[in-house]
Amino acid sequence: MELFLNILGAIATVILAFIVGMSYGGIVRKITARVQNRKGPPWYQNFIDAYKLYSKTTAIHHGWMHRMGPAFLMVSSVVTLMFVPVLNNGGWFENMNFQGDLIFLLYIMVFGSLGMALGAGQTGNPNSAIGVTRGLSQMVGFEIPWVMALVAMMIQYKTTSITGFIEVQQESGTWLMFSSPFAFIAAVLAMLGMFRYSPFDIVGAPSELASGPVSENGGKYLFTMMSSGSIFTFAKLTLYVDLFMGGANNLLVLLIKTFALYMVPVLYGLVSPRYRTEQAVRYFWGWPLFFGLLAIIYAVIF
Amino acid sequence: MVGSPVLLIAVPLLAAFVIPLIGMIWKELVRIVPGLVLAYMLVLSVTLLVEVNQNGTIVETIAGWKAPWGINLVYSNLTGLLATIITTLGFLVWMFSYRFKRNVDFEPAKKYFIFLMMLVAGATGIVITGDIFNQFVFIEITGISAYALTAFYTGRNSAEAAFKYLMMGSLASSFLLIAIAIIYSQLGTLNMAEIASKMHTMDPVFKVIALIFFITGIGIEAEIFPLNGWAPDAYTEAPGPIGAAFAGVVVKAGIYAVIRMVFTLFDIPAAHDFLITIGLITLIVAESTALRQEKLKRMLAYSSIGQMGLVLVAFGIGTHAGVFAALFLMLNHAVIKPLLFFSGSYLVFNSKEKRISEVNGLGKFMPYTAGLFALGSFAIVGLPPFAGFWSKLSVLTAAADEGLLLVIALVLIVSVIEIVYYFRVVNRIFFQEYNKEESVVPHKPRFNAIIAMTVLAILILVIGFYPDAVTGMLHSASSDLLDKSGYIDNVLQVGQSLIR
Amino acid sequence: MNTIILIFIIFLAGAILTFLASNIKGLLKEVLFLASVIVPVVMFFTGVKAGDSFNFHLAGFAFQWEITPLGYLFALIVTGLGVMAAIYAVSAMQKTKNLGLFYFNFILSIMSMLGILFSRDLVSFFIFWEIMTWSSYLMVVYQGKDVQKVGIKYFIFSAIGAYAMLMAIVMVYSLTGSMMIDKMIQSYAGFAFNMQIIIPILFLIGFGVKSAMMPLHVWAPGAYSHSPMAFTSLFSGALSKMGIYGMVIVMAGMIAYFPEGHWFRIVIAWLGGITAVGGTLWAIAQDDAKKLLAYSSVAQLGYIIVGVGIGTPLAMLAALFMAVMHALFKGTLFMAVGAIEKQTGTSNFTEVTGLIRKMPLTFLASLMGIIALAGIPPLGGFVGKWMLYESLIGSDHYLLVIVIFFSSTAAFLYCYKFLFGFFLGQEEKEWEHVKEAPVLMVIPMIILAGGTFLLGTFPGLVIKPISAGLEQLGYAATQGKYWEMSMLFNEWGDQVVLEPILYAIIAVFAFFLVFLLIKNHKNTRYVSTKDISTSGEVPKEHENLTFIQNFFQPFLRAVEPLMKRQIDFYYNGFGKGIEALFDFTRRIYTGNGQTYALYAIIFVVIFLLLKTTLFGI
Amino acid sequence: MSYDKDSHKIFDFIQNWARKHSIWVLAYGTGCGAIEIPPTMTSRYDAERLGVRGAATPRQADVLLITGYLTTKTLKRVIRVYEQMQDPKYVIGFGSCTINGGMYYDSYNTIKVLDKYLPVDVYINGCMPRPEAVLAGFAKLQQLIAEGKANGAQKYKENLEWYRENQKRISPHWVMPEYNW
Amino acid sequence: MQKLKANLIEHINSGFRDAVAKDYPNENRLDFYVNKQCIPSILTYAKDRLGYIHLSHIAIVDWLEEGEFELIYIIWSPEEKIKMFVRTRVERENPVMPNIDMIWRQANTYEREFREMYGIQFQGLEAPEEFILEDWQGPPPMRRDFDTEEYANETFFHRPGREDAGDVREEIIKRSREEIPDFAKKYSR
Repeated sequence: MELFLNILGAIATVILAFIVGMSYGGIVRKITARVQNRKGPPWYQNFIDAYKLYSKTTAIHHGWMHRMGPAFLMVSSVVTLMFVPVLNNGGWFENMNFQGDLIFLLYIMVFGSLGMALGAGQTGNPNSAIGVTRGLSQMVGFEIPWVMALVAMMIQYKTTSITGFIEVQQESGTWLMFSSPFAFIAAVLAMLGMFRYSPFDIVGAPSELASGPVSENGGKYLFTMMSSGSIFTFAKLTLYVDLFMGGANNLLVLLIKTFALYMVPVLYGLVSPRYRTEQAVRYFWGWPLFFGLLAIIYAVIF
Repeated sequence: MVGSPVLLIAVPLLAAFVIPLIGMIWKELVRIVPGLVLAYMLVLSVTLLVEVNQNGTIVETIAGWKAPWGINLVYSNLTGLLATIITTLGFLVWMFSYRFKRNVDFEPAKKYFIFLMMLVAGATGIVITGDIFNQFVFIEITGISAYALTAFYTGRNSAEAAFKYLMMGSLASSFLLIAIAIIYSQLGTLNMAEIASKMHTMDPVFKVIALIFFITGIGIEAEIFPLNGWAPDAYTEAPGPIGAAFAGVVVKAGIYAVIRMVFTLFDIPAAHDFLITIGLITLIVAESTALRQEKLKRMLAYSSIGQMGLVLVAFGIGTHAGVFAALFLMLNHAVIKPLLFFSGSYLVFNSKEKRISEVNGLGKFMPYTAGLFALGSFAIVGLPPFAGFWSKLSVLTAAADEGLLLVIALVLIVSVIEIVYYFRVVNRIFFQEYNKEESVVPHKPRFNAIIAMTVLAILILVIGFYPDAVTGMLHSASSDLLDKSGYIDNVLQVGQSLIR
Repeated sequence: MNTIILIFIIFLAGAILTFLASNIKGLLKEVLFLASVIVPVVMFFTGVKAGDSFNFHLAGFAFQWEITPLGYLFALIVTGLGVMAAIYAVSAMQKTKNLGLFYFNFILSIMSMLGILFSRDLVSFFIFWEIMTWSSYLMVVYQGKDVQKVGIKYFIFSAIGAYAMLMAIVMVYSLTGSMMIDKMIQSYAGFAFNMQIIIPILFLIGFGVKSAMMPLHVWAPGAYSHSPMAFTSLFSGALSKMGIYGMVIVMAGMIAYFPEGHWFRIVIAWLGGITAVGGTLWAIAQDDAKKLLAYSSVAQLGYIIVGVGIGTPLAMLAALFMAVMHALFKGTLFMAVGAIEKQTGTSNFTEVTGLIRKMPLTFLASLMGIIALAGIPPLGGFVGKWMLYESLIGSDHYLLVIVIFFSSTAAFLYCYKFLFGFFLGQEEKEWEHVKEAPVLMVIPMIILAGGTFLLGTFPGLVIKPISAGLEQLGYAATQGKYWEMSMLFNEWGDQVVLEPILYAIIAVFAFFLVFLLIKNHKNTRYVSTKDISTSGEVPKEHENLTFIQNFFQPFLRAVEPLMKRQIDFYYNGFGKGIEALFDFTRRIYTGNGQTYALYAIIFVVIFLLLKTTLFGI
Repeated sequence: MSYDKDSHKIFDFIQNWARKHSIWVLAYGTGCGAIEIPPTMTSRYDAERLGVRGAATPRQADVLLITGYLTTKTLKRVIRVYEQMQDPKYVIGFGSCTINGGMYYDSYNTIKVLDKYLPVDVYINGCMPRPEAVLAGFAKLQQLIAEGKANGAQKYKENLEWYRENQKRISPHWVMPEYNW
Repeated sequence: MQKLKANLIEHINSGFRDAVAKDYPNENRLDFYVNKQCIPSILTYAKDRLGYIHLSHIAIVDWLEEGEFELIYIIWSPEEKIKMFVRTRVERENPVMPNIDMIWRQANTYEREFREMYGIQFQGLEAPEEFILEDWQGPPPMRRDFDTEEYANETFFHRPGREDAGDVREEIIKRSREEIPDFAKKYSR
């Protein structure tokens, strides 16, 4: 019975993440349009797109790995979501919060990319392969400051689990973004790369690579990828909120916090042109790395 | 008792003179008789060694003259061991060189075996004699036969090499003679035991001068740097089996002479350090030179010199363990190096230049010989589980006991160099493409040669897998060497008893 | 008769018999070969347990062979991988020349590895070490193409390492008067300070060479890629672990004297870290699968060295677990490369592409191997990585953990390159005829890959013997503190529960796979890889659209400063310098008789002049 | 797919509504008309508010926008692209060149009537049509989709033989790849 | 410059007697009329000896009335700053020309285009068959006697209604009631 309830809770979490992620996507499109002095699509445009993609036929495939790619991606998103505490007190959304820690999370987040990359590889489209190489290279770039921030916090608070960090914040009463500011800066700078908005949208650059890894995927494949992306966005934002902004006690607070955080890469992206791959990689090894080092030094000293 | 040690010298010398005569009866006898003689010597030396092991040192006086005045032969654990090595090798060399190259013809074969007999006789004499002047005579006998054998191929190069050897040899003789004269003038005796017992009375200055002349003189035979200039040429130009004989017989005798001087005759402690130093220099120079050689036999020659350097180092350590290690090294070297020379001489059989680059890909055509060469290489660089490993290990442990870390380090570094040049050759033999234009025409070894090589290979494996087969012998030999007073007593007692 | 000695005798006799039987036609040699590998292994599993020993004397040294828990663990790697590789080899090496030599060396290397693990005295340790070295050397040069340099390089480095070790051994001997490892460890505290430093360093050089630690790794890429793949799986999987074993013995054995955070440990750990980064970066730059895997092995061994160097219980668990995992997945991958090379004739990414539909099983095995290599859950590589990170963070190695993380993230790049280069991408006409590898080659791969899968969820199966081995070395018991059958804990009690993770992953994966397939499974059909959006252009049959040249060029451009110089360059320069020096010494021997005579005279004169200084008289 | 079945009326309605409001355009910029696309998409005319959005590859696209004349050479590519698109898919002919050849009526290497080769759902007249006209065209297409009348793909599938014949007439040596829907 | 030109004419004429020079006194241009067989040798000579290392262009003129094509090779010397026009003629029926793409690699492109568009064969030109026109069935389209409209009518579909299409301006007049300006009338259809 308990297992059944857990599964139900997990499904609810996934649906919540899907809805929130999709809406955020739509709102971002709206905001982008407003920034560009356009009217823009309605906020629910992403749902329409998703439904349309779902209703399209997928008459072809390039082999089994191609078909499994989106499923891999979905595994990564959903499992990540399962391990991120959505609300502080757990409640319905306490999925597998206590069964894995940050390092596990770092690795399961890669799972999807790899599966996706394999799927993209089997299509045989050179653009996909180029996109994948860019994505992997960029990942090597932004993971470094991101891990540095995490390591700094781990050694500062002597825990590696996310719930542990939430407890730390609840006990001390301050958000970690104030008590370990450099780690927060490094993590946010890494986030720019993680969300792949401009200037780091080198993976799926539409006019350069014909949308890169997804170029051979339409219909249901693309639908799965899109929803997985939404879920993943939500999961990552929630993770950031849990780590740095004290988590959230109810859904409204969570939405406000995640949205505020989400605006950082979006707005930064709106005013930036695209980097080349090596520039993107080197960007992360510049200031973000410096802040990461500062964070570690800060953590060691205090 | 099968015979006396005298026979070890007398029989081959006699045979050397008889060979031309019996050649008139049946030409093949020229090749068979030396074999019989050597076989007899082998049996005799082994029997004597067994007996010595049981009953103690045999001291034989010649013509009934008492010890200090007459010539005597000492067949102890040490000398017996060396004599056995020498006779064994002599026998194997004979077996290998039966109808080898020029030996097919009667005339060359006659000369070849005469000088081989003399070489073995001389070397045995050096080892078992107890008289310093007698030793000088045997050194001369060995030398002369060696010059002749070097020039055996009658080419321009052989003649040149032989002449160099001759020149150095005569230099050695004169130095030796000077040393002997000094000692005789100071102590009035030529018997080694007598000299040893009286050495402390000698004027230190003369003592040192005599030692220096001795070491220089014998050092030329024992291939000490920088007196070994003749060696590479002689090894290269002499026939392959003779190279083996040089490495296994002549040099061993020379080394024996050196250590007998240092350990028994002279009581100069600094001489041990001197041996270590000179041995290390020899080792390093020879091995590093070997790395840059282009000819196979020359490389083997330098390697041989290097090994002798290592032997001197081990002797220089001076402890029981050191002497044991040195003797072990000598034994292994006497087993392995002939194998390398034997197989090597078949690898470059048809080549004029005998370059290393000419052996490319021969492993395909003569797998057995090449395999044995590889085995020899593995063994001599000291890879377990082959013979060379144990001796190298015992050298290192002996040095470590004395805390000679620098020596260990240098020896090991040099071992790396050794590996480099041996493995270059092995690689070429097995893993390089055979190139018709550059490589040698392969030549299958004769049956007798295969047997000779196989015997050596089996020895290597036996020592490698079960070193205890020889260590007992070596231990008793090394205690024999270190037992100076025992030596003096043994020899002089015989004299005393005769006086009575 | 003692089972231990019997195992060795069977190995030795089997090797010789197989060698002799190699020229006989028929399956005799294969049967003999398999028998002489499998029979002793079976005997090992049935007749031997930890604690058995065998003692004898030889050449004045006492020999002691004993099966310790740690040795038993490594012996599991060796025997398991050895049997798999042997089965694979029978099929893979068919129709090659000189098979006897291959089988001979194969058996000998397994034997010598077991010997190393059983030895409790330094002499037999060294003997087996050297046998292992030369038998693997013969394997490296076995294929005979362009091996001169590679083989010599391998052997020179091995010799340097071995002789460094030998020097340490004789130093230990001179200090303790005994060759026993236990004695050495016990009396280590009593050594003089300089000995305390020198001996471990010398040992470390010896073990570092075998485990391809920077800067002693330069032999590895060539040697791994030139030996037959059937052996390389063993070479990289098991043989290089001997270095790790040695390090564990020396480092962990002297645990009491090297406390955590001792500078010596830190140096080793950093060397491991540098090895990991360098190996990874160079692996990314390779175009040949064997070279790629070789550099990857270097990198992976770097992680293990880091773990051993840190030396906390969790780090040791991580290192040893990774050692097991590395044997499994690297064995799989090298076997896969061997299978591909056998089927297509090349192992170069730029030539072979699109094999996924031709060799699906090989792909499956490689996929699992790669996922394990990359350390992605739910496969076993993750467990090792997780423990390593946690131990590094828990023991305050902040920068090192960043370095390791960088290396293992960058590892995704070459992981993807491996899979993409061989299996994905365009399916070319040139490789249309390619078929799946023979059954005997596929089965070992699948079994090994399955091992990674099993251990990913139930790591306790392997951690249990590891833990036993560590307890023997003086560590406290770790079960319940750091691990359970399917759970892991770090220093602060945070946990990863592996079983539900696996189920969650499987459930989500299955759900979405079904979702993707169910609606119009029948309407969906396969189209070839020529049917892609290429701006409407239809690629011709012979046209190759695969993107594989300069695969990671932008990334390599970004890390260019790190890769400017290869260490090879310095070694080559050093070697050239040495040779020039030796050429100079060679000139001492002028070949001129007068010179030699002059030398003799000078020799005499010098000694006569210096006799007082030299002889003190 | 179920959009052409008579049952599921409400389902159809929702589906068509979604399709109508989410039009992903693959602009095949062959001719001069390509220059009219950027203003249509960007701030001035902002087609995205109607759900019209660019797609990068044929696999993702709903609408193939052919912006101008087609030479015999580009026609092949266009056909290929069209066949790679996934159902449901629509074609918009853009500019007079696609209708009757326009100013290239006598050119030896441009086709004159697009709908002989591909099933065109909507033509947008003009040389060039201004963005307003383009938007009107999209609006028309949306109307057709909502009514379920934009069934060019269906027509193409049913009359494949005829289309193939026409296509072969101008490029007889072209080995046409199989059409996989 | 005149001196240079004179020098050039002298050089060319010494090697190629039948080359007729034509000078344009105030321009940096010099024309030579030569036989088509001379083309490779004269170009090689100009390139190797005289420093005319740059092939600017190859032009072609279709002299339909005279039944000949005229090919003009324009080469340029960066040192002397003089353009040399080497002109030659070839008959329209079965035109065959010597190939010069071994002298200048870029000539290959011109020659392929001429082959496709004018039907001139170049001896020994190694290039794939198709250059610009894929699946071309008609005569070479750039020849002046090729009737493009007729070809288009034969090959392509035409939408009915084009034949009686009126002048669009009349429609404009009808709608906006404006007069057509005089200057525009002569462009009537």
